Amino acid sequence: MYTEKVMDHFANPRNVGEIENADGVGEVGNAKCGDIMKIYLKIDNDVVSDVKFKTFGCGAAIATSSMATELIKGKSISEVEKLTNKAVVEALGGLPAVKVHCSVLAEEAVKAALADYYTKIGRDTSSLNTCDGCCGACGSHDHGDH
Amino acid sequence: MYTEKVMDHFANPRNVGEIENADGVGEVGNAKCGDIMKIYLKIDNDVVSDVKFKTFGCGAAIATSSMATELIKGKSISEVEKLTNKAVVEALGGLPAVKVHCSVLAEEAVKAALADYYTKIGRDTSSLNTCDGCCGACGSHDHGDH
Amino acid sequence: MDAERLVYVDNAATTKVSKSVIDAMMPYFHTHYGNPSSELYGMGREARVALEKARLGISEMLGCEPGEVFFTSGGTEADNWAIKGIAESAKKAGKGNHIITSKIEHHAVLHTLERLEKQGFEISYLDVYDNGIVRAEDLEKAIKPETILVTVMFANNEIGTIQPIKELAEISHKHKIPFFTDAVQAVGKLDINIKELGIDALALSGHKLHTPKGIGALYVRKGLKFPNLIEGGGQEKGRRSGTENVAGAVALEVALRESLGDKEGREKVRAMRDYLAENLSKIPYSRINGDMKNRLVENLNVAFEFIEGEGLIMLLDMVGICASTGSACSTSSLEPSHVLRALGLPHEICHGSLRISLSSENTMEEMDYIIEKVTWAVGRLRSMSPLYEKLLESQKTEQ
Amino acid sequence: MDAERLVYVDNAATTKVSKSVIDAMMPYFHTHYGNPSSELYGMGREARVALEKARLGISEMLGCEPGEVFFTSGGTEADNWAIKGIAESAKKAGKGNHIITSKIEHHAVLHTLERLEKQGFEISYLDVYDNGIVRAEDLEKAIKPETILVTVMFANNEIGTIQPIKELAEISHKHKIPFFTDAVQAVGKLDINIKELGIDALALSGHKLHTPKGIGALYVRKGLKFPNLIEGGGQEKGRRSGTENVAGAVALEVALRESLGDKEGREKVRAMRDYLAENLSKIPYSRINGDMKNRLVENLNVAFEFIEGEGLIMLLDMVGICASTGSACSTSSLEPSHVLRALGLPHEICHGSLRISLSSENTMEEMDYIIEKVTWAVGRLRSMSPLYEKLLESQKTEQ
Ligand SMILES: Cc1ncc(COP(=O)(O)O)c(C=O)c1O
Ligand SMILES: Cc1ncc(COP(=O)(O)O)c(C=O)c1O
Repeated sequence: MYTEKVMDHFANPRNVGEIENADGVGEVGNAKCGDIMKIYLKIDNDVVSDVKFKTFGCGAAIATSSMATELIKGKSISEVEKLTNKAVVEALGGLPAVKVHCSVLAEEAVKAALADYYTKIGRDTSSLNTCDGCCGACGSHDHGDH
Repeated sequence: MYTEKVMDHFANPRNVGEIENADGVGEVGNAKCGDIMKIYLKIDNDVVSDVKFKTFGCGAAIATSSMATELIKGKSISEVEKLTNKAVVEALGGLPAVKVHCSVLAEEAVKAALADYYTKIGRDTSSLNTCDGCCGACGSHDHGDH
Repeated sequence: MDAERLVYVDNAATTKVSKSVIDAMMPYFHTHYGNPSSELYGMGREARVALEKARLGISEMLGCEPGEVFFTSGGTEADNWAIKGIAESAKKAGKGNHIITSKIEHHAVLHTLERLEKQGFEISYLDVYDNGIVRAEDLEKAIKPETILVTVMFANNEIGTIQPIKELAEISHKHKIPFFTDAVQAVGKLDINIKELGIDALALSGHKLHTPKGIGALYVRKGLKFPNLIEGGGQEKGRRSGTENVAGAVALEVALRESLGDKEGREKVRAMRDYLAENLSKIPYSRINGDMKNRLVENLNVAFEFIEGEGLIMLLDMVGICASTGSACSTSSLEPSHVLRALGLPHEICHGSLRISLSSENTMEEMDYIIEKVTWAVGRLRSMSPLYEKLLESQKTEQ
Repeated sequence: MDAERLVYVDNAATTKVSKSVIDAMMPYFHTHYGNPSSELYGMGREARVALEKARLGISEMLGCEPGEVFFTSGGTEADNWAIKGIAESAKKAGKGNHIITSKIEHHAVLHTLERLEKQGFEISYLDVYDNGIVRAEDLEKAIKPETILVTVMFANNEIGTIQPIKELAEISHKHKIPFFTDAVQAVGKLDINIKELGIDALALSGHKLHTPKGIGALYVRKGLKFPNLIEGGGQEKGRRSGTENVAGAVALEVALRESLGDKEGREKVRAMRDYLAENLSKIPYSRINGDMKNRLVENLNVAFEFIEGEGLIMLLDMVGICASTGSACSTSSLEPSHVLRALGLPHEICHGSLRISLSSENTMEEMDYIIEKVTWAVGRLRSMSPLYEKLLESQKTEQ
């Protein structure tokens, strides 16, 4: 059911951990739904110089978190703003339909961390369109393609 | 489904054939129903000195005919009058429920041959309670136990 | 008696499981025995992969999509599911209550329809004339505004006649009626391309093709929706629940592939069948039942007058030949085969029928043995038959 | 990673077909492969004899009559048939429309009931409290004049809890309501005497007992009549049509006999399970789900807080352990197991559940391996878990 890429990111997740005194921290999902993702960002000169994650969730949740951190590491925050769940899914070589929501959560977690950073430095967060919901459950907005 | 006795009487039927100038001939059943039994009797001094049969019908029809002839051969006609389908079934060690009608037919064929003999010699046939029907189909009288 | 000898020519009833099928199943018994729903670990994934590979192979061979193939426990379940399902969904949708079928369907179809009849459906039975084949124009005439299903078998199990499925499907579709076919006797024996034929649902069974008993499948055209027969864990895309018979599915794929691939075997079977037909026809007062052209090469059905089929089969059994009959006596109903009666044959001829159904494992030498033994058995039964006696007497009088 | 190693502890999902079962089936694949309905020749009779011998053996082991045992394609079909059949016959007879069941039934029962609900039946679900066991007095209270069926499973597939079947059957009978039980997880594992328990219908499945997938049976008390699920050739005394799965029936008898006979194996399994329970409980923030006394000896269900089960199963798979979870993520519904939720457990605990189901083929050494690897996997997932991070932080603050 999972691609080799997913299995690799599950078995050897990149960037697991915490960053002390992170510049931005985002946490989305909730335990009831079975998925929580927490992303820590270190940002230098508008570039993601370091990123870590912690995830409570299924194999796909761990793999999408890992892949999302890989996709944004070293990237400028304007690039990070453009991260989509679709990009995560594609980078993983696909996800089973019932697991696409994990990629949405990963996108949301990154955006939430970025929003936290923006808030801290007093920048407007409206460009981020964030959400901290339990994605499988909220149904309140559409993330396209899933 | 068939007992060994039935198989033996089917594979090696006793008394198959015709008797020329028989004293009594009885034929019951019809081709449509798939069973016809014809019994030939030779009667000397009120004793069945010879008996032959021809049967169109299933394995049980052949076996019951064969057994019926065995049961009456050498018997006095008063004994033959008492032949029942039940006796035939018992002598064969039993018959599948759907095949009991064959034993009824065998009884009827013997009675019909006897009736033919009685008619020839001018004896009353009412004691015989004969029928020449297609037993599975007629449903007009009850032969007990089947 | 030749007790040692065994000549199995009842392959329309069931078949020997072929060695290659056993070999193909075996790993799914003792090595990859996982539950295909347990996809989180290797053993479950292996089972899932095997199941889907089997489905894909079958769909390719039948000319449909893998997502249109649902495994069942056999032909009977597939027949029940399709017919009851389509009827139920028509009822729910407030559509009509009329179903058209043929007079020579298998009991899996006929008894299912009888059940629906009790629930208020009306069934029309298409005639098959004396050759055992439905006429397309009769279907056209039988269709009413209330017709919600046409179900006609692909090939008949007793007389092997092949129905004009493509025409029947076309006529059904012209009237927007789904067309289902019980293809249990046809799949693996005929080249069937479901899409080309335009079939909406099709039932098949493995044990007629050298798999174990207990596996079959239902093809359902994408988009055709009807209620499940069996609810539960949501297997088979939620349409047929129950832990999937992985080994059975694998067996079905292998058996179908072998059967379709063996063109040589088919020609051999045809030659054997024709040889048998020619020689058994030489027995006086015999006749072949069902069309000889539009017919499975595996099948021969001969009727011998003045005798009854059960005795014939029992005598053949005594010499090691396994065959079958449409005689009443072989059933519990005391009525001869509805298929033979549909041909317009009188009861007495139906009673004397013999069905021989070959497989490519049979040999020409066995055909000679069968000819010899059938001739012997028919003769023996006739010598006991009062009907034959009458015939001979009447011939004497005529002379 | 220890790719060579394979430790299968998901025997409640399905089992390896045992060698003796394969050996017992084999002759029915390639030697006595006849159709049991072809009783007119030896090969058919052999199949019939084997089928009826299997039925007799099973009936003796279950404490019922052979005529009360009907073979099916598995547990799901048996569940569907009994429940839909009893409901349909009640409907026809103009009886009530109320059915009582438990909250922890298998989907084969629950989804069948949901289907009936759509057709106007009303379903009451008995609570199982925090130990996973129905209370007889709750059944008494739930019964209404309209109740036409009580269906409560014998033993649960996820947590292994055993229900008070005898009391439930007695209460049902006091009110003249038939009592059906899905005993798929119980048959072969518990000593079940149907007559003593007073059960009216009971479903079982072979592949939980080391037969191939695709064979099961329904016991129906003599005199209890309800419509067929599958119509056709009239097999199984006219109640379940379709060519009988002879090899499957033989397999079922052998497997049941072996399972019931292996008292030693059962004690070994109990010892292994208890050892596992003791040691896995040592992992902090873990808890055992379901009553430990009224429970199948094969089953252990543990929840580990702060982690999610799917990842746990995947990590165990990486080290060759096959087990399962009631986590939402292992299903397509995104809801954790209804069984664990019925115990009153919060979602987050359900998510972290691990089910281990043993067979007598497992070894104590494997238990040590499982303990080691589960401890490792839980630790690893917790080290990635933001929930566990929070816990550790809160503990720091408390100190
Ligand atoms: C309790 C229970 N009922 C029913 C079933 C369904 O049985 P089967 O897989 O044989 O259809 C299962 C297992 O899948 C089960 O555990
Ligand atoms: C034409 C036809 N339909 C249906 C069936 C039933 O198939 P199964 O025995 O797999 O249930 C058979 C054979 O028994 C058949 O010949």
